[in-house]
Amino acid sequence: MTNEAFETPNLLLALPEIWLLAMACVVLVVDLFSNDRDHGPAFWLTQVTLLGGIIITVSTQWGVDATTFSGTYVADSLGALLKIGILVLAFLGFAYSRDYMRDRGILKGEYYMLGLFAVLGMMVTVSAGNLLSLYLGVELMSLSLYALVAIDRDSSRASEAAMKYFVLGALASGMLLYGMSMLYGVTGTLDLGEITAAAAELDDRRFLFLFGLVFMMVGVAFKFGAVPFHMWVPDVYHGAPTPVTLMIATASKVAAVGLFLRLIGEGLLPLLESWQHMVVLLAVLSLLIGNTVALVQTNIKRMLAYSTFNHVGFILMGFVAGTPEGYAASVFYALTYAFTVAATFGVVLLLARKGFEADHITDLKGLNDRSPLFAFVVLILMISLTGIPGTVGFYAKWMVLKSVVEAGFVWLAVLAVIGAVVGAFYYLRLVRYCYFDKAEGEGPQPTGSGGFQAVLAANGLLVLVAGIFPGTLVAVCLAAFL
Amino acid sequence: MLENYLPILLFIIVGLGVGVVLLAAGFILGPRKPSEEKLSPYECGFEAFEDSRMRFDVRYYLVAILFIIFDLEIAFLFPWAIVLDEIGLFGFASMGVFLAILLIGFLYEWKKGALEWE
Amino acid sequence: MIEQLIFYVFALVLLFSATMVITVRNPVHAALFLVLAFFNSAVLWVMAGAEFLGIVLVLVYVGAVMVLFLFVVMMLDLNLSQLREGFMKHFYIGVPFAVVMAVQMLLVVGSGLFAPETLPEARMPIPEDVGNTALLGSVLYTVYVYPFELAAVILLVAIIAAIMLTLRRREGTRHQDPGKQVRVRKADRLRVVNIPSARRQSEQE
Amino acid sequence: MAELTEFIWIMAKIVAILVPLILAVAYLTYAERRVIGAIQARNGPNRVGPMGLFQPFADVFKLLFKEVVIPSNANRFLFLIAPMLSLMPALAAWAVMPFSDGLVLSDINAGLLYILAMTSLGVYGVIIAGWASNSKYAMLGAMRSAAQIVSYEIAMGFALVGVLMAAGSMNLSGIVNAQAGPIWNWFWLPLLPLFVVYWISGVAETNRAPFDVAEGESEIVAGFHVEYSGTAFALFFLAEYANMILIAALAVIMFMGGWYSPFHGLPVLGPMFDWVPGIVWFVLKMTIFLYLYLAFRATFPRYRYDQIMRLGWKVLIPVTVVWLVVLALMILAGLGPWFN
Repeated sequence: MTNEAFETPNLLLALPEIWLLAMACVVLVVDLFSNDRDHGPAFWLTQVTLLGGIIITVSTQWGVDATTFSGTYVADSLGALLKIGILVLAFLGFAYSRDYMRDRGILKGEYYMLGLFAVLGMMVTVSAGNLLSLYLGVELMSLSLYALVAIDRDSSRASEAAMKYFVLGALASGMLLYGMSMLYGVTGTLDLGEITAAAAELDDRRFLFLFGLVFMMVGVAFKFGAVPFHMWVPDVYHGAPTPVTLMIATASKVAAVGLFLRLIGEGLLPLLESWQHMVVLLAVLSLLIGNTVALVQTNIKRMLAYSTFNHVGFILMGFVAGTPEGYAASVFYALTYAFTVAATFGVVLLLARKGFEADHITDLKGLNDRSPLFAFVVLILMISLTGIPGTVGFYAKWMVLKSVVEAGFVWLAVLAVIGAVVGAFYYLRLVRYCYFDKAEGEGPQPTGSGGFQAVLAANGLLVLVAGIFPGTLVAVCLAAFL
Repeated sequence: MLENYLPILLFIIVGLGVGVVLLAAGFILGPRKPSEEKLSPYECGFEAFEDSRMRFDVRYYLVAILFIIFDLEIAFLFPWAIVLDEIGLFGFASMGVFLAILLIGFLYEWKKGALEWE
Repeated sequence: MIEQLIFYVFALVLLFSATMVITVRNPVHAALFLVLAFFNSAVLWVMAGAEFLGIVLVLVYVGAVMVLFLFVVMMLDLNLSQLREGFMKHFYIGVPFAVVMAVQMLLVVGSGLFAPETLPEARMPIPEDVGNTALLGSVLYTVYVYPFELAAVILLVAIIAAIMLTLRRREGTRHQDPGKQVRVRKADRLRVVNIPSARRQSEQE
Repeated sequence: MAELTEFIWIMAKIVAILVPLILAVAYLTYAERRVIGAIQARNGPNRVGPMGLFQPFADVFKLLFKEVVIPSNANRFLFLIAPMLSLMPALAAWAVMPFSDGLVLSDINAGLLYILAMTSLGVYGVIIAGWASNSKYAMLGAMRSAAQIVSYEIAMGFALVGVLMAAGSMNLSGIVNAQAGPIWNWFWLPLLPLFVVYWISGVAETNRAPFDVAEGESEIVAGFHVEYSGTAFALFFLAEYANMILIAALAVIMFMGGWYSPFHGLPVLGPMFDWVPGIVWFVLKMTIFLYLYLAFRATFPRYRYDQIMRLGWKVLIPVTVVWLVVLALMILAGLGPWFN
């Protein structure tokens, strides 16, 4: 009666996830038994875990194309690339957040444990080969993030944000699950590869397929924060502690890209013409709403939240073509965008101190006088987010636009370019504050340990370098799909 | 298989029926002489003050949440216990990992003092 | 025939109680209707042959999840009138959506695509002699071991999150530590002091 | 027509289970008072009928003719439904109980799971009764008792998993048959820690002494059913004792070889007792467990609430988990005479 098809899984193929899980448990236990008030052991172990994860992922999964755990796990270059992105972004997030969390009395061991579990969930999502593992990965990520948003439990704003995030997120998960159950009902399998094969030879069951597809698209759009499923984004970005916002704005976006690609981009590629229009609609709405509302924001976190829609619009545009080049453009865009935004949040965290958030845009006034280095970093970040030629943001936008035009959506490309021009206004406003305005009173000083400042500076400069030499990263992204 | 469940369904209905019958008998046979004193909630002879539906220690909720988690764990253990001799060492190891992960959770509860009542 | 009758009875009760969950005024009643709904769907699952899952639905949802629900709903003393106000406000927005969803459902279900003969064959027909608990077990811990372990991780995250968000240690509470009680030795508590007896002193004087 | 006869046949069987069960409840209350009386060197009820044997009936009639008081602020509907919800699972669980070889109403595969699900429903009666009464003592008692029941249910569930592992089946008859043989073949021996844990949590699940803080008449008068009177109270009473008998019966089935004689399969003694029907052994063993219930009540002081929770979470659960691992190793090693 034992299933004859079962082969003992090759655990080595899933080593990154196994490593992360094991180390997350180690962090948990170590933190439980350590008396360090700053949770130093947990912090260092976490960073070692993430760095180790990067090394393991590169060495065991890049260039591989295999499945294990009876097809529920896929080890391939795309997964490896996204995982590396997630791990790096999480590393940055933890590196920037220690002082901030300590000052607010929310530096708990749980921050590291839940953070690691969220990262694990993202990694599971991006290398899922089966609807079950895909869904569980998304849930693991979301659950950890809900709890992280509420980690400052004495703050009513954070609790409210967590509540909104949780309720809407649960709704989205329900949608996703409902759509998946449709697919399962039609095809009788949970394996994504088999679903793709079934989607290729549709007959009269097409109708049911589309029904499931709509629900899944809604669920994925929620996780992306694409308009019109974006209601949670501004409140969560604003209400959550900044380091958690960083995690949601960066790593979880990369994971959402993975979710889309595994489930729809690759899983339902034969249905391209059906979902293409949905994605176009999401992208257009995201571009419109993102740019117009971001213009009037005075809070940096809220501004970044609304401008996120703009970038989500670009990422979605890359999917529209349904070609490897388009997907590579999206992945490139998502990775570079997340990397840039991580540094932006890093600057906000750098300027924050006890009892002061530094998340108002006027807090940046006169930053050049106080710290030329970080004013320069802000300059790089903002022109890159704007997409001025010569920056990495420009290459990302260019790649996406190219794929959209090739797919025949010239009007969409034009709309996106207009959006980018509008975006220039609110991004470059920050640069103006840094360089040309005087601070009112003292103005917040950059505070933070040497390590923090060094990593942040490196992050900013790497954005610059990536803009000057984008070729390698572009090649890597393309290689992940070919 | 289904015909085995019919008696169960009937048994549940009969079980409810016994309750209804007894309760009805009590209403029919027993006297009904309500008075304000008799109907007021018991409070050691005091007049009732404040609503009895008070807020409880959050610990009760915590116990309920932890109960759900462990109940699920038991639900996962049931099929495993039945097929233990068929799934061999691999099945044994997979449950070992499952339990180990949750035991870490249990250790966490313990150390954090979630299991302590004062 | 009887089977169909039972199915329709329970399906109807299920629909009724599900409707009551969202329309009834008292949240405690709503929670109890939800219990009824779960119970009915458990019966339907068992009828569909999912014996193990049906009973686990009762065990986990009715026996555990809804207990927590009731705990919360009973103790929170929700203000009902406030809840009602919001309901009416969103009612008019909700209705069109509900209608659209219902039409969609009807289209899909009515298209005949869900007729049993058009759906794919079940991969594993359920043999009569072994229960489906055993069948589930034979794949859950081997073929689906990866999702299975992920489920454990999700439960672990739930434990951590629940404790982190709710547990507060109050100051000045007393705990009993039996380990400490057992470890106590006579020397820790009792000091034997030699006090010279008063009478002997007086005798000496 | 065939369906109708089958229906009547099933109903007859249900009555054949329920009537002895209710009688057993009646005489359990009588036995309780006599036994505790004897332990405390007094008589107990001895006036109604010979040796007071008709006392239970007198009690029933008294309760029948009492008024069912519904407190003024109570939620009438829930107040009345609570005792039924508490009685229903206590009775319905008996549907799968094998009294002797083949003597079972419904022989489902998932029998043990069904019983666990049914016992987990018992908590509803308690919570709803406590809340619907709108009385502080009832509420306090309900919260305490609910938290206690759910805590011990985990330990109990783990213990049941151990039995499953040993028997390799959830079918209750299958579990008994896996223990066929003399007394040392039964599962109490290899599963001794689980057996003890099961029994302790069984006592706690039924809110019996020494875990009766929920009722704790000297602290919160009677806990969740303080406001109940007449037959409504009788239903709670019935449910509590039916649950006690259920826990005892389960203990016999899972750990004490069910209907098998303790000498089954032995060369000389085995055939000597072959004429005794299985159900007699079953009831005999059950009586021993029921006596334990009564002896506990007469001899142990009541636990404090924090001690109860500590015992459930910090002692019983770790013990069961450790023993599950040991048990798995024993099974993999094929340790005889149980697992070869």
